[in-house]
Amino acid sequence: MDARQHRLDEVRRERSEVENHLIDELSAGKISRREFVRRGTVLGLSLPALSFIASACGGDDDDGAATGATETTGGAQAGGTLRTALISPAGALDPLTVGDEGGLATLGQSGEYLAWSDDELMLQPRIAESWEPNEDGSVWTFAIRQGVTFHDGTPLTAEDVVATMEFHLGNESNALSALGGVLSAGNTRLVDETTVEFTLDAPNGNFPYLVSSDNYNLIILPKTYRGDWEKTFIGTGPWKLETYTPEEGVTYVKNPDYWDTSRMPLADKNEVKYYEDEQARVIALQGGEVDVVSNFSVAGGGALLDDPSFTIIELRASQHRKVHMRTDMEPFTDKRVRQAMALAVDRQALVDGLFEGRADLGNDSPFAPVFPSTDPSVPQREQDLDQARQLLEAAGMGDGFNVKLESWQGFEIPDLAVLLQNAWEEIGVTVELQITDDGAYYGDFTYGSSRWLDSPFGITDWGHRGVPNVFLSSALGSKGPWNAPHFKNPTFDQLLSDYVAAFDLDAQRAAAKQIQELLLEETPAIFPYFYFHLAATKNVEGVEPTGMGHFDLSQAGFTT
Amino acid sequence: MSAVAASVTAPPALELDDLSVAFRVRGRWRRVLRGVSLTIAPGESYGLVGESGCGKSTTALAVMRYLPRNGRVTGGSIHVAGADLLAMSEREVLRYRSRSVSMVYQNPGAALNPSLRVGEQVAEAFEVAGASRQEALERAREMLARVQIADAARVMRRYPHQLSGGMQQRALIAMALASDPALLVLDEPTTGLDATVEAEVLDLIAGLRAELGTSILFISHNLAVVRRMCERVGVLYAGRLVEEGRANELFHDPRHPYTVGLLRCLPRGGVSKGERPLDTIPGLLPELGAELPGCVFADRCGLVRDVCRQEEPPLYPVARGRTSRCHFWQEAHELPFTAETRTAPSARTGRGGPVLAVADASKTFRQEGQDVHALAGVSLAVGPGETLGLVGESGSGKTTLARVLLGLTAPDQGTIVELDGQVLGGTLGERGTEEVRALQIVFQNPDSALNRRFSARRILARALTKLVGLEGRRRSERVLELARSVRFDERLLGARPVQLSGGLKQRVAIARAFAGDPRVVVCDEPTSALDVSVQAAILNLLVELQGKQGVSYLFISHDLGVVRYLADRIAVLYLGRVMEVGDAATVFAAPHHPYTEALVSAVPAFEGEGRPRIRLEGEIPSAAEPPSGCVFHTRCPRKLGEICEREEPPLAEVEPGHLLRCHIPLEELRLVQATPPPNQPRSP
Amino acid sequence: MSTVDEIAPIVVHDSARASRRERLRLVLRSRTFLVGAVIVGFWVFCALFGPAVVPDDPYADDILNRLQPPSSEHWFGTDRLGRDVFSRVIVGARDILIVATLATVLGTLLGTALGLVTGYFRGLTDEAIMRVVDAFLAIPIVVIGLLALTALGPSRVTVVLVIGIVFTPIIARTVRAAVLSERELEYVEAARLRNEHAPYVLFGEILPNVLGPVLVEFTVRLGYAIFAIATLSFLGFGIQPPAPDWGLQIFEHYGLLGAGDWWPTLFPALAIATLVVGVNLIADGLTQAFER
Amino acid sequence: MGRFILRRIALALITLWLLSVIVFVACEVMPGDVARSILGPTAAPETVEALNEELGTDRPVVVRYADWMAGIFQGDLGESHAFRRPVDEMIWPALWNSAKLAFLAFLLVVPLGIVGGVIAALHEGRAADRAISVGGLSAAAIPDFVWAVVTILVFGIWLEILPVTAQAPPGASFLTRVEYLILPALCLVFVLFGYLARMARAGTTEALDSDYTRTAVLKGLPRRTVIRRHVLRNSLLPTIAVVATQTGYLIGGLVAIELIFNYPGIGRLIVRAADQKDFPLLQGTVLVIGVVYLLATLVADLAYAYLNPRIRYGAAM
Repeated sequence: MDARQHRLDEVRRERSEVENHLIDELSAGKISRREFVRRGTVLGLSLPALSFIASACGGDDDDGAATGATETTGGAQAGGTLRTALISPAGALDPLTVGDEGGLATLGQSGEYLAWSDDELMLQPRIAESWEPNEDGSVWTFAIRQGVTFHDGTPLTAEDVVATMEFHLGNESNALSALGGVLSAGNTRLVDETTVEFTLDAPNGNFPYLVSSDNYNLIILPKTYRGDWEKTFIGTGPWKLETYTPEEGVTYVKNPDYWDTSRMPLADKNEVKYYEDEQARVIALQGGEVDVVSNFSVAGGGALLDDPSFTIIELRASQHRKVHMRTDMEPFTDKRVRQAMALAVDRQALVDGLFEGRADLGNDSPFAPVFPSTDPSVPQREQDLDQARQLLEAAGMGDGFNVKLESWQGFEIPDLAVLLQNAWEEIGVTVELQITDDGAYYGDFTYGSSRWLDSPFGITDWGHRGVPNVFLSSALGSKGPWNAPHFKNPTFDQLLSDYVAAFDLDAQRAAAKQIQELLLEETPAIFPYFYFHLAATKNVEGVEPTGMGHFDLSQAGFTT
Repeated sequence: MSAVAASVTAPPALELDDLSVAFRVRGRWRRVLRGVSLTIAPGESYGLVGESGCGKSTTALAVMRYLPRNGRVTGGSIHVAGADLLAMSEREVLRYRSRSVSMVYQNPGAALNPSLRVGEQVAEAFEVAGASRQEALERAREMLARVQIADAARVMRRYPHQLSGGMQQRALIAMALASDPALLVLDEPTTGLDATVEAEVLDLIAGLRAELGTSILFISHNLAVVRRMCERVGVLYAGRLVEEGRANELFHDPRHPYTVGLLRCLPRGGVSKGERPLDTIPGLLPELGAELPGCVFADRCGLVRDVCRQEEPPLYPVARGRTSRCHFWQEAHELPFTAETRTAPSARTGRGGPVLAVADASKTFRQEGQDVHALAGVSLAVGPGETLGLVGESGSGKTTLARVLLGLTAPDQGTIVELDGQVLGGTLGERGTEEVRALQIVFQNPDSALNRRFSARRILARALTKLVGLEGRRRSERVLELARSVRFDERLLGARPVQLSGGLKQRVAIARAFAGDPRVVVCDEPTSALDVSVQAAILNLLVELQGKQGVSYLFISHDLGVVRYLADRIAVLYLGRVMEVGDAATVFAAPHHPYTEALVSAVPAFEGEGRPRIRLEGEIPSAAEPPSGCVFHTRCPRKLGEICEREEPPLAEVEPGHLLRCHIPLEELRLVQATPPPNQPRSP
Repeated sequence: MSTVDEIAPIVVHDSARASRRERLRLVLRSRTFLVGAVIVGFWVFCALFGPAVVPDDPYADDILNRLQPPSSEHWFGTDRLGRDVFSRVIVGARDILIVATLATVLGTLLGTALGLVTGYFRGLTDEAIMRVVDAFLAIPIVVIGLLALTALGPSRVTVVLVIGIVFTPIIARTVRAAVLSERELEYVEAARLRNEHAPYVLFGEILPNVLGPVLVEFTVRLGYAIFAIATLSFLGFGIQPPAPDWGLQIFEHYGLLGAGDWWPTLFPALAIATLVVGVNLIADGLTQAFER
Repeated sequence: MGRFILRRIALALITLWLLSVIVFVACEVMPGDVARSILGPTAAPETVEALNEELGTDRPVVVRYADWMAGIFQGDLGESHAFRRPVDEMIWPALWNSAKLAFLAFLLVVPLGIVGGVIAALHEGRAADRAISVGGLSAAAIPDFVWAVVTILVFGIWLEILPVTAQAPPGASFLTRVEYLILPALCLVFVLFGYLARMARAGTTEALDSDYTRTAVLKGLPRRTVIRRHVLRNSLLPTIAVVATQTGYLIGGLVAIELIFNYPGIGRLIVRAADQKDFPLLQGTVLVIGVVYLLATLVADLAYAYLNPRIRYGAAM
């Protein structure tokens, strides 16, 4: 123990203030070993170091090695062709514009990010070997890995990283949905051959997530890249393009020159098949057309869940539905009405009914239980019809009212809408549903030309994020571009910037608690649940999906 | 091969014994043939006559053992050349059809397979009879030549639609003769063909029969045709054979009231409307399968007595080889006339200017990129109260002329139609109500001429509203008057056309035409869809109406007997041109145009067996490419020579009121037409 | 002439009702028609009285008792939100019958008018309109429906309009063919010969005579309309949840077939199938009656 | 005959032109901002405007139509907005796929339907007729997507004897490819069988009742010969035209089937184009579907004319 303590001290000596604070939290038992590792990766501590510290500190091991069902690759054998059913990309495969699961999962096969946000929301270094913030987290320095080559044989350098970032920042990339207000064009600096420095617009404690696979557009491209990604699928990843047939699928072969020999693909080939429809993907796995189905829903994949011959990979995630109520429009200007609406919802029934329990309860804020910064001590909102009716009474709406709920035909949204409709009927609120297609609902994604952002009452699907920043700033901040509830609350904005700037988990949690409580009180939106990410395989092990929708097949192989 | 010699030993070609056939209609079996017995000797030609619905075709189909699915023989037997047809197995029936019996039908166009070449179809008949393919083709060609198809080899390569109706019927006859049948059944073989073509087909059949000695069962509604073609005749009424005998005797001295009535209905022997009205047979054929305890004809018989309604008359032997199924066959010829002698007019009321005149009427249709000259410079006039008959083969332009006059078809530039001297617009849209109501028409087919959705009352009322502007009570009264004037029972005014018989329908159509007090009524074959007894009644009605109202008729008919009866003057059309105009008697009697001569001679007649037949070569030429010179020269049996090909003769007034379009002078025509034409024919 | 000749001894049934009765008798004697009428009659009954007679509220969810197989309590089982499938299927008849009927009526009215005009006038108008009709026919109905619903947004009115308009040229063709043969009949010329205006000739004279084909075409199209509406709602266009629409129910549940939950898919599918078969049997019966 | 062909082709061209106008106008009605849908939600309004200008979506309709047509004549259908690839490059493979499926379906259903219809006609009113007519009618009444679901369930999942998608793995042998297409083709057989059988039955019944069949029977020909030479020859001709009208449904109308079987045919492509508001792709696809339909009916008409002597050899001599 002494020797350990000694070595721990040595480690501490080399660490920054921030990092040492994290080590203190761990040793004090304030955070779990898992949370420690997770935070540590953000701050750039290497995994060996982290595991050493963790064992040295003897942090509690409650959910210790619970690194998911996919970790062991013992049964997986080398060779063969893996076939994966993936939802068809919504448009051209272009790192700039991809914004859907089919597209991003395809990007992630041949492309690589600075870091990989894994199934535990931990960052694994990839193109970046390590990273480090300055004191206040306003400048981050990334060390770029050497010895990585692109599929065409060109070696990757720090210049490629800078070029990639500037390419996105200068070209209205979809990546800006996360980087907007965080990193501006021209602020990515080449320090030397192996070092890149990012100077942020404001301090940000979670910046590495924003340039990791969570920001799925940011696969590192050669500096010579000028477009036409579809022709080459250029990248540095473990899989190289063999053939691509638009609308049908992609065939990859293993990249023999892959830099990470420990992650050298097991299978020889990797076939991705595109399916328009979830049912088609599920049926494809049932019928033996494919071996892996990425991201499916409980509602659509019942057949897989109930059949023991399929292996289900279940990831807790932050993906959720948000039922927004426009705080600036009748009938929802009165927060008591909004609270009443939220109180009418039986969340446990939704989780059990819609997800067969494969979801976390939502507590009307974007702080999903999966985020370490979420404060679990904030009391869960439960269904309370009496209180809901009283609140309506108090708000002068005792006789109920009529309102139209808008959304689109996707996932379990129509089901949710129907269940909510029936629930609100209980408190006298008559809801008419208008379920359109996604194009009609999202419109132009801008205020004034999008039902999503303009309707008084709507359900929106939110995908997984490694950190809740976007859920908070873009979607609830008073200047946010996607603030569907039109929620304008100065206190919230202040708490939000506190939260974003906070480095240490304590501070983040403190801010989170306040935000959670504020949102419960104001209820600009109902967050009924955060549902798990599901994938299924048959006779295949070692598939590693992420909540974002990526799936890493490098260590996947057939079991028989 | 002598038919007479064969008959001594051979069994009859056909022997029907007490044959009864019933059809299942709406769930009930209804008797169609009621114990028909008849015998056709080998080589004999036997005619079966009667109005539509009396069971003629059913007899033919029973003989072919080809009753429709809902029909069956309920009693009696059929023997063909001694073989019991009803006892045959399916296999034997095939052999029977291919070897012993053949049939030729009405409507040859439909009876040929449209997608097989004619030669193959004819050859097939030889093949079934046992010839090899090659042999069959060869014999088919021979047979086609035998039915007087000039270029048999070429015709064999043709498809049916490329042949004219006459050629199609010849091909079918060739096919029927392939098996050298013991019995040839001919079911209305010439109905629907032009008179000239009909005459040729009949000639052909007669010739072949003489040559081959085939026995024939000849079925026709046309008494004159049967008279001409058959040795013996049976008269069928309501599924009963009511009279039978040798043709000339039976037609000369009928011994059944029905036969008597039928013969009296026919306008014949050059009789015209001025002399006497035609006789008719009142009433209608009994409903299909009706229970008839007594005489089947009792309900319509002028001689009916109580016994007729109670007791079915047996076949009384009238004379040697003659029978009649009438209790009072001795009195048959005393059947009272239904029509009284006409007191009335017929004489043309007043001379004066023509009511309707047309000058230089032309009509060109555009068809498949070709100009078809349906009418070429026709000038005619109809006087007040006059009937102008319009005759000519199909394709001669009769109907087009009528439509141009009525304004239904817009004529070419230069055509002038005048009503009472006033020039009329070319189309209906350019004519005033007065002018429209002055010219009306009675169509050939009352089924399609009356809107089947409307009651007779509504049809007449609408005409009165639109043409006369009548409404309400006055209109109702006028409807009743109209109905009475056409002898249409007013109790039937509520009925729709489908509930009325053909004659009644035509009465409604006539009443409609007269609703607006027209000056001229076009009658376009108004009786050709009707049975003879009904035809007579309608013709009588037309005459009566004309007498009362002084209306003029433009009467179109292919039946020269009818035209002769009704028309005061006659115009003969050929290829859209008037060939001859004159008083009816003048036109019908020589000297006349060679074309008229041919038409007149083509009509089978009851009397005067000896009249020579004038044959016309080929078919009427296409109006798209009319022959040069006189358009008739290609078929003219009296063609002069080169001048006929070069120069179109004018329509010249050769004697007062008689116009002819021919290079041959009248006197010469008078001379030659007293003798048979020179180029006459390959004798069959 | 003393005798009123050839007055029918047959009792000329003294009114026009007789022929109608005759046709009706023919139709009713057709077993095809009767079976079809019973099936369609059943669904019409459901459409009219369904909400009053069903055992459960077709909208009430019971999420914790979802996907119960058929039992005495839920004859057709429950769907994925725990709703009673039997009640939903019964009540679902109303929407599809109303929408399909309205769409077909619209198409029939427009198509008949168009067919009458084109068939009667022939010539350039006819040629031009028939070319447009041809062009429309070149695009499958589902594709047109899909385009229109994407463009105009899903609503029942849109569905009625789209299907009605797509049917218009098809029905126009049939009517036109009937009119083409009808206008050759002389009663049309008889009408012209009393100075009737074209509209009267078309609608007063010809229309009553083509009503038979129109009626047959209407029934046939009704079958197709049901088919098309079900397809569109299956594709997620046209009808809003929680409507108990049959196509929507199939869409919502067919993915569960693999898990053995067949009842929420099978029963609406059977409902569609029986209704369309029923309508087609009626059409067959009518065709036979009118062709006779 | 020559005139007939010329006239028929001229009519088809006019129809085609009208089709292009309809398609173009229909797509113009679709809402949505082209550039916005390409650039995504975060693009600045100026950028969107600039792209609209670049794409020419802000020009007058007539000008754009003329441009589009000019392009088509040069074989250029434009570029897909969503996929940023030439539209024709996307359409041809999809069309080829659809054609394969349609061909297989035809191969199965045409003989079956005709044989079924003829058998029904020969046994008119009897059990075989009832079974074929009512069975075919019922099968056709069940929407194709229901058939898809049922066949997948039965053959793909319960019996596990046929693949459940229609898309064979790359490099699969011909037989394997066919195997993959069997289930969707089977669905089409169910849907089309009744229709074809009905047509064949009607044609055969009519031919059986015709005068020329009576002529043939009364010639003494055996029933088999009568049917083969006289009945079928005439009854099956109209069925050709009927078959052609179904190509429209098979090429482009199989939206639901192609989705369920995940088959990259033209029906699926059209849904994608509509979803993405991809005008050039949408216009191109619909136009191509229309052209295919018109071509099919044209070919059928010409074949019909060729096989029908009435048209092949003009009018009577």
